[in-house]
Amino acid sequence: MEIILFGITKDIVGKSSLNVSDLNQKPRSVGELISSLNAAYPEFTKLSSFAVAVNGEYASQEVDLKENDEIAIIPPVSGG
Amino acid sequence: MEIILFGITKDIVGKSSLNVSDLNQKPRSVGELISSLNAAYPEFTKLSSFAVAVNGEYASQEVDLKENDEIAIIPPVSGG
Amino acid sequence: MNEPIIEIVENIDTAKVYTELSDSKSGGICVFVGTVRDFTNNEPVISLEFEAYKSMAIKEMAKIIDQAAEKWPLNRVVMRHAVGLKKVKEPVVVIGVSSAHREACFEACRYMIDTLKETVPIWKKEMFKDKSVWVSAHP
Amino acid sequence: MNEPIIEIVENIDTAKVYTELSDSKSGGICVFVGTVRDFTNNEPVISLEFEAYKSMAIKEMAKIIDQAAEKWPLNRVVMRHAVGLKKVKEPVVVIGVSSAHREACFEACRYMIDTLKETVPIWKKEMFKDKSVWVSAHP
Repeated sequence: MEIILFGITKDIVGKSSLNVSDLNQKPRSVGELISSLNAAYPEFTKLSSFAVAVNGEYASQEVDLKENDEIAIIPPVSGG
Repeated sequence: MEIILFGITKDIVGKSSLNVSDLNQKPRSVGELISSLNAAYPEFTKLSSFAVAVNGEYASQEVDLKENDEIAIIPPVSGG
Repeated sequence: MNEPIIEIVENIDTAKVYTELSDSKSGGICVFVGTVRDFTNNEPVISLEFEAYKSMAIKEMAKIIDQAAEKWPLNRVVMRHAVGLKKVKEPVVVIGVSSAHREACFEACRYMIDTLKETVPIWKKEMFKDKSVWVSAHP
Repeated sequence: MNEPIIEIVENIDTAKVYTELSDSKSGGICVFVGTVRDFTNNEPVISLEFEAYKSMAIKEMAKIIDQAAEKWPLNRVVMRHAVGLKKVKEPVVVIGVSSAHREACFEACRYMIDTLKETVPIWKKEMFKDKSVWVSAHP
């Protein structure tokens, strides 16, 4: 399970994607993924906010993660 | 004293300018000019409104007319 | 604000307006283009004809820009109106504004086109299949 | 509404947007162009770098256009965002709308740029002389 990183989260982790095996335990939901990231990378807790997208859609914390999902971390957007 | 005509007022009078000698009496003010035009060309009274510009500025009825003024009739504008 | 570009022209080139508005102090550019559409009051329009009292129109356009520049912090302004016969889809007016932030350019651009339609001595005749009408002339 | 043009590109050509928005049913075209300005918070900016989550960004841009088309009667829409390094004065986003009357194109254009800045997964890094900062990343 790959997690795509953008913007400042890519800088924090130091690469453009993360494998769940890099985290302490495999997250079953978006909520668990957020907790795991905050634990593994304390810099994440200092961000204004960050969202998670599952298969290209913003996902709330209850959303379950499945093996083939495309998961992405969305730090505060600043386009335009 | 020439009066420049635009838009529908040009169509009503049938030419693009009017000499005050075409009017019954020489108007001394914008207000008198409006009365003379309404009298000479009853179609003017059917317009939504019309304004008079003296030397390129909208002029109120009290404004006096002088021999070398550039006088123009401004029917309802519709640019843009 | 830089010296504004105010023009009454035979033909409007919409492509060049960005070059004219481009500015290192501006984060936003807002441009309005008025174009000829093919219907008015459910009647097919063939073309529009614009007539201007050119010297006064330029003065009134300058006043509108001055008023907008007092209300909003603007960097560059272009206000260009066409005269003559314009076919469907052709541009008849272009108003463009650049400013540091987008609020100012949107609001100033809207203010300028709204006010232009009220005060600038330019007249539009709608040409239909079998008649032509000076817009707004009669109640 | 015609099929909108939604793109994420390396370089934006502002000159072509009018051709794309030109429409016989439209009397008004409103275009917003976001450009790089030379100062942020009183610090000179050298350039901006934009990164996008392209597939999702396109989907979010389409949602914004759908929302706008529900609120206002629109004829054509262009929404184009740049990625990569952009120097001062370069365009980074273009949003254009054509509609029968000007109210709709102004309001829809404003709504679309405001919402794009809130929801579309695109990130901007400001490059200063001796540092670079991801915008809005930290409180």
